[in-house]
Amino acid sequence: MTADLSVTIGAITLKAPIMPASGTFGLGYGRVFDLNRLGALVPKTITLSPREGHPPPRLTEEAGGLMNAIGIPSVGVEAAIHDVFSRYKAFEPPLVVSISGDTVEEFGALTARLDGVADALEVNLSCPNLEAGGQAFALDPDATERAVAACRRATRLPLWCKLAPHAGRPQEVAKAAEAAGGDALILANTLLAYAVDEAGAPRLANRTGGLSGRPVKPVALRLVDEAARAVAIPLIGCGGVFTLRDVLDYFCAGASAVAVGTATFHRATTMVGLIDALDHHCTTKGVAVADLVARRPS
Amino acid sequence: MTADLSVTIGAITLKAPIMPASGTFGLGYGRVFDLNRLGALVPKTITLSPREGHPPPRLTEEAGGLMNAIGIPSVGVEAAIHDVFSRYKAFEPPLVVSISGDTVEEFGALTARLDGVADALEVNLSCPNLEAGGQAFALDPDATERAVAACRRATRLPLWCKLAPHAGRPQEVAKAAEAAGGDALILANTLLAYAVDEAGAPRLANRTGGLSGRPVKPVALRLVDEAARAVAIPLIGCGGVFTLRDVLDYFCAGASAVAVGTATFHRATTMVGLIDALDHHCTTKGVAVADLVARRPS
Amino acid sequence: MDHGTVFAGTVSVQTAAHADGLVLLELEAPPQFQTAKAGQFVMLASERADMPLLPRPFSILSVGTTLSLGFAVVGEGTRVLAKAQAGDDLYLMGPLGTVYAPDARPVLIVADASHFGTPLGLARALAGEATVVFVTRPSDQRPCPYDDAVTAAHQDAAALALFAETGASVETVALDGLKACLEGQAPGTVCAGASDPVMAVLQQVAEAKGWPGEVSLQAPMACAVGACEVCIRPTRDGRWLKVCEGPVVPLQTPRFQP
Amino acid sequence: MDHGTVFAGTVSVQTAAHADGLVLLELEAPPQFQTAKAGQFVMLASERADMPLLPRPFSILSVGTTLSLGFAVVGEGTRVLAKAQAGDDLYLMGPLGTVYAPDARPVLIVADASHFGTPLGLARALAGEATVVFVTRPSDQRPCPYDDAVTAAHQDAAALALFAETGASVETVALDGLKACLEGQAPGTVCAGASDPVMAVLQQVAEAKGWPGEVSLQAPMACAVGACEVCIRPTRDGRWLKVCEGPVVPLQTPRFQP
Ligand SMILES: Cc1cc2nc3c(=O)[nH]c(=O)nc-3n(C[C@H](O)[C@H](O)[C@H](O)COP(=O)(O)OP(=O)(O)OC[C@H]3O[C@@H](n4cnc5c(N)ncnc54)[C@H](O)[C@@H]3O)c2cc1C
Ligand SMILES: Cc1cc2nc3c(=O)[nH]c(=O)nc-3n(C[C@H](O)[C@H](O)[C@H](O)COP(=O)(O)OP(=O)(O)OC[C@H]3O[C@@H](n4cnc5c(N)ncnc54)[C@H](O)[C@@H]3O)c2cc1C
Ligand SMILES: Cc1cc2nc3c(=O)[nH]c(=O)nc-3n(C[C@H](O)[C@H](O)[C@H](O)COP(=O)(O)O)c2cc1C
Ligand SMILES: Cc1cc2nc3c(=O)[nH]c(=O)nc-3n(C[C@H](O)[C@H](O)[C@H](O)COP(=O)(O)O)c2cc1C
Ligand code: FES
Ligand code: FES
Repeated sequence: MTADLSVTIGAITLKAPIMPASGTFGLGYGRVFDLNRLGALVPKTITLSPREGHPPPRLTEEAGGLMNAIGIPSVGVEAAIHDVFSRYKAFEPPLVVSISGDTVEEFGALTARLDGVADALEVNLSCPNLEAGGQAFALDPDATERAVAACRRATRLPLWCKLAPHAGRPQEVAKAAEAAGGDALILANTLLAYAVDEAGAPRLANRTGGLSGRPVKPVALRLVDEAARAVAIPLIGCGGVFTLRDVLDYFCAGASAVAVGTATFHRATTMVGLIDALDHHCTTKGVAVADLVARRPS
Repeated sequence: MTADLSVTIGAITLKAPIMPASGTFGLGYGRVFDLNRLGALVPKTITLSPREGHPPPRLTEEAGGLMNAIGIPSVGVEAAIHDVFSRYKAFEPPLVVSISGDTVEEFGALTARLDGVADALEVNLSCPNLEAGGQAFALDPDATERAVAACRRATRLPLWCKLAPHAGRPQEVAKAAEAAGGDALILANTLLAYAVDEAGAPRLANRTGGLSGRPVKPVALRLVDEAARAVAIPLIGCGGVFTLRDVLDYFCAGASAVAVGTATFHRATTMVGLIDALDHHCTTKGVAVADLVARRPS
Repeated sequence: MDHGTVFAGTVSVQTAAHADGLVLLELEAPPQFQTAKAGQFVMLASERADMPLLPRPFSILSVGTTLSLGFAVVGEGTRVLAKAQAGDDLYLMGPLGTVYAPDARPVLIVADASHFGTPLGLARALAGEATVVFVTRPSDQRPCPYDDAVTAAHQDAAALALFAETGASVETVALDGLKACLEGQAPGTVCAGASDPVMAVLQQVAEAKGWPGEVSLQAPMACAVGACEVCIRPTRDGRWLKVCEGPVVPLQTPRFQP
Repeated sequence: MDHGTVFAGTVSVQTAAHADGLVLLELEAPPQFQTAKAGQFVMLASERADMPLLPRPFSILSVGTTLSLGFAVVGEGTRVLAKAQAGDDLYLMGPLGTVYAPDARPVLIVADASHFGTPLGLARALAGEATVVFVTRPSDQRPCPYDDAVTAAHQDAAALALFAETGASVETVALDGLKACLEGQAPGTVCAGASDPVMAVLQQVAEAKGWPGEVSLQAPMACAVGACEVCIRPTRDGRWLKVCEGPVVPLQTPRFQP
C-alpha cells in the first residue's frame, strides 16, 4: 500500500473507504482475507430481543442480482454483545453495529445498551415500524426523525442512518435523519421486490424480499446524488458495488465511502480486491482517496 | 394461431395480452412485424401543448437495462390527433393513448380532447406535478386521486393508470387510482436512477433518468403482487418483460396482460415472438390465456 | 485470525470429463487444499458471462496433485459449469466446512446420485473399507432440466460406477426397499449424504438400532462462511442450523422431509 | 403496412476479417436486402452473453450474395461484435434509413475513419466514379479503448485501403489542411459522413461555394424506426432531427460542433 486511502466519516477515520454491507459479513471471512484491511467491520443487524427471522428459502437470484428475505434473525443484543461483538474487538477497523427496532422506543433502548460497545451505530431504518402499520421507518420523514432522535438521545456515538431506496421523498427522509442528529447516511438498503417460481409460487418463504446487487446500483447512486444536494453530512454508497468503476461512480455522486454486500458473495475477496485497485488507481494518478471524493461533507 | 389468447381489461378485449409500453413504440415497427397481432397500440405519451423534451444524451445502458431521460417531447394534442393518431386508425388493435400533464387541470383538458379519439387512455402519473413542487403524481395517493378524478369527469373512456415503482405506499396509490375511477393499473413506469461517466459527469443531459428492462422486473412484479391484493380492477404488468417466463410470472402475480418496452429495443420482434410462444404454450397445455391469469379482476 | 486458510481465486481446469449428466473435474489444487478432508466442500463458479451470480457448493471428492470435484447438471449454475474445458479458469473458494469423522468400523455409507459428492469423498478416503448402500431413483425420472436425454437411470449408473471404483462393496436398492436393506446391516458408524426421503428412512432405522452416525447436508448458499444465514435447515428440536457450518452434522440432528 | 420490408432475426456470419482495429463482416443476406442502397444501415448484435443490451447501428457497405459490413472497435458493443467468427449467428435488423442520392456529377466524398461506413458504401456503389477526400487523425491517437496497440494511423490506413479498393481517386488530408483541400475541388455534389469537426469545415466551404450535398449522421440508437426519440441531433434552425429517420440528410441541415 502506497497511497493514502483514508477517509473520514464524521468523527471516525476509516483506513480505506470500503466496508461490508450489514447482513453480508461475518468473521468467517477472516479465513479468506485479512479483515484488518477493511475500512470498518459491520456485523449483521441486531435487535433488542432474540428473533428467528424468516423460514427458508431466504434467497434467490433475480435479474442479475439477489433477492433476500432473511428477516433479521437475531440472538438479541445481550448475546450479541457477549458472544459476537467481543470477538470483533481483536480487529483494528472500527466496529459499526447495525441496529433495528420495531418501535422508536426499541431503537432508543438498543442504542443505550450499545453505547460503549460499538465505535458507531448503523441505524437500519428499512425495517417495519410496528407503530405505523408495518411501513418501514425510512419511507417516512417523520418516522425516520423520531427513530433517529431516540438513538441520538441515548448515545454520543456516531449514528449512520441507513435509508430505503423506495422512499417517495428521499431528500425529505435524508433531511429528517440529519435534523434528528444523524452523522452519516448509508444509501441504501435493498429494493422491495417479488419473484415467483415455475409453478407461480413465491420463490421466498416471506413472499417479497429485498433486491440487491447490480440492478440496484443506478437507484442507489441516484439517492446519493439527491442526498448530496439535500444534506451536509457524509454519505456512504451501498448497492451493486462490484468494480473500481462502481466505487469511483459513488465518489463522483457524492459518497465518501462504499459498502459492499452482494459482490462479496459473488467473489469472496471483492473488498480487498477493491482496496488494491483503489490503491493502484491513486498511486498511478498521484492522488489520495480523499481527492477522489467529489463532495466535502461538513 | 390456435389457442385463445384474448383477455379483457375492463370494457376492452385484447386479442393477445401483449402490448407495447408507451415511449418505446411507433408505427415504424410496422415495417418489421404485423402490428395487427398486438393486444393494443400505445403511442408515446403526449401532452396538451407542444414541448421539446430533454437534450441528448437521452439514453444509456446501465445494470443490464436502460436508463432514459427523453422528457416527453410532444407535438401537442392537436397535432398528435391529426398527424399521428389518425394513422393508427388503419390498424385493428385498440388505440391506447398515453397522456401526461403538469397539473390536474391539464389531465382533465387532455382527456376531454381525446374523448372519441382513443379507445382507452393511459394516464401517465409518473410525470412531475408542478402544483406539488415537481413530485410525481404517482408518488402520492392524493395527487393520484385528483389527477385520475379529473380525467374521469372528462370522459367515459377506460382509464388505465400508470404508476411509479418508487412510491413509498404503492397500495395506497393503487387504491386512490381505483377510487377515483381508474379502470386498470399499469405497473409500472421506470425507476428513478442516476449514472455517471468516466469523468464523473452525468451520463444523461437531464442528470437523472428512468431505469427500465431486466433490473426493474422484480420491483414491478412486487407492485403487481401488492396491487392484486389492494384493488379489484385489472392490472397490466410492465417492466423487464423479455421472455415467456416473464409473461407467465406477471400472470401469476396477478396481471391480466403485459406491456413490453426495453425488450423491443433489444430484439425488434420480441412482442410477436412472445405472442407465438404464448400460443404454443397454451396449445401444448390445452388452456386459454385467461386460464393462466391467476387473478379474476372484477 | 487464520486468514489465508481458505483459498479464493481462480484455478485452471486440468481435465473435464462428461458422462450421463455427471461432470468430473480435476482442478489445479492450491496449497490450502493439501490438508482438505472428505466432507469438506468448495464454492465454484465459471468466469463465463452466462454464469449465475453465486458460486455453487460442491464436495471435495479427493485431493492429490489435483483437486477432484464431481457434479450433476441440475440447473443453470451446473449447466454453465459443465461447459468448463481443460485450460479454462474457474473461480474456486475453499476448503470449507466440517469433515466426516467415523470413529467405529465398519463404516456404512448411504448415498444417492442427487447427493453423491460428500459420501463419494468419504468412500475414496476409506479406500474401499466401507459398504455403500446406494439408493436408486425411478429410472425414467429426468433429473436434468436442460437435457431430456439424461434419465435418472443414466445418472445413477454413472454415480454408482464412481463408488465401485473406490473398492467399496456397493449394494443398490430403491427407496421402497431401503428400510429392509438397512435393517440387514450392522455398521459401527453410518455416514450418509442423500436426499431427504432417503435420510428420513435412515434416520429412523439408525435411531431404532442405536447406530451412531453423521450426515452431510445441502442447501443453497451465498457466503459459505456462516455470515449470511441463507443456508439454514431445520433441526428436530425446532432450531435451525447453517449448512455451511456443517455440512457434516450428527445423523440425528436435522429434520428431514420424508 | 409494409411489414416484412425490414428483416429482424439471426443470420450467419460467412467471413470475418480483422485488421488494425477494423472488422469486416460478410453476412448471409436476407431477401429484404436485395434492394438496399448505400446510406442505409442495419442494427447488429451478438448473441453472446456479454453483448450489451442494444444492437448497434452499422452502414451497409454493399450487398451481393452477402451483406457487407465494417466497423471500428470503439466501445463495448463493437468489442463483443469483433469476436464474431464464420459460422456464428448474429442478430440483424434492416435495411433501415435513407439513401445517398447524388444527382450531379462529379461526386466528392468526404470521409474519415471514425465514420467510414456510409461514405464507403457510396464509394462502392459509384464503383470508382468519385473523388474521396479522407481526413486523417493525429497518428498517435488511440481510438480503441480495449486495445492500446491500435493507433489512429493504423485505423486510418485500413479505412483508406477500403476506399482505394473501390477505384475512387483518394486524397488524404489532416483536419487543419481540410479547408484548403476542399477549396481546390469542384464537385457537382458532395456526399459526406465524418466526425463533427470535419463536417463543420465542409459545411462552411460547401455553403460558401454553393455546392449541393448530403451528409450521413450518427447517434446512439435504440429503436432505429423513429419511435423512441433517442437518436436526436440538432439542426441549424434550432430543431432536432431523428438520425434513424435519416441517416442521410441535406448537408446544410444539421448543426455540427467544430
Ligand atoms: C456442501 C454441499 C456440497 C455439495 N456437493 C455436491 C457435489 O459434490 N456434487 C453435486 O452434484 N452437487 C453437490 N451439491 C449440490 C449442488 O450445490 C447443487 O446441485 C447446485 O448448487 C445446483 O446449482 P444449479 O445452479 O445447477 O441449480 P439451481 O438452478 O440453483 O437449482 C436447481 C435445483 O437444485 C436446488 N439447489 C440449488 N442449490 C442447492 C444446494 N446448494 N444444495 C441443494 N440443492 C440446491 C434448487 O432448489 C433446485 O431445485 C452440494 C451442495 C452442498 C451444500
Ligand atoms: C446510421 C449509422 C451508421 C453507422 N455506421 C457505422 C459503420 O459502418 N462502421 C462503424 O464502425 N461505425 C458505424 N456507426 C457508429 C457505430 O454505431 C458506433 O461506433 C457503435 O454503436 C459504438 O458501439 P460501442 O458499443 O462499441 O461503443 P459505445 O460504448 O456504445 O460507445 C463508444 C463511443 O461511441 C459513441 N457512440 C455510441 N453509439 C454511437 C452511435 N450510434 N453513433 C455514434 N457514436 C456512438 C459513444 O458516445 C462513445 O463515445 C454508425 C452509426 C450510425 C448511427
Ligand atoms: C443476504 C442479505 C442480507 C442482508 N441483511 C441486511 C441486514 O441485516 N441489515 C441491513 O441493513 N441490510 C441488510 N442487507 C442489505 C445490504 O446491507 C445492502 O444494503 C444491500 O444488499 C445493497 O448492497 P449490495 O448491492 O452491495 O448487496 C442484506 C443484504 C443481503 C443480500
Ligand atoms: C426510451 C423510453 C421512453 C419511455 N417513454 C415513456 C413515456 O413517454 N411514457 C410512459 O408512460 N412511459 C415511458 N417509458 C417507460 C416504459 O413505458 C415502461 O414503463 C418502462 O420502460 C418499463 O418497461 P420495460 O422494462 O419493458 O422497458 C419509456 C421507456 C423508455 C425505455
Ligand atoms: S451460506 Fe451464508 S451462512 Fe451459510
Ligand atoms: S433510434 Fe429510436 S427514434 Fe431513432
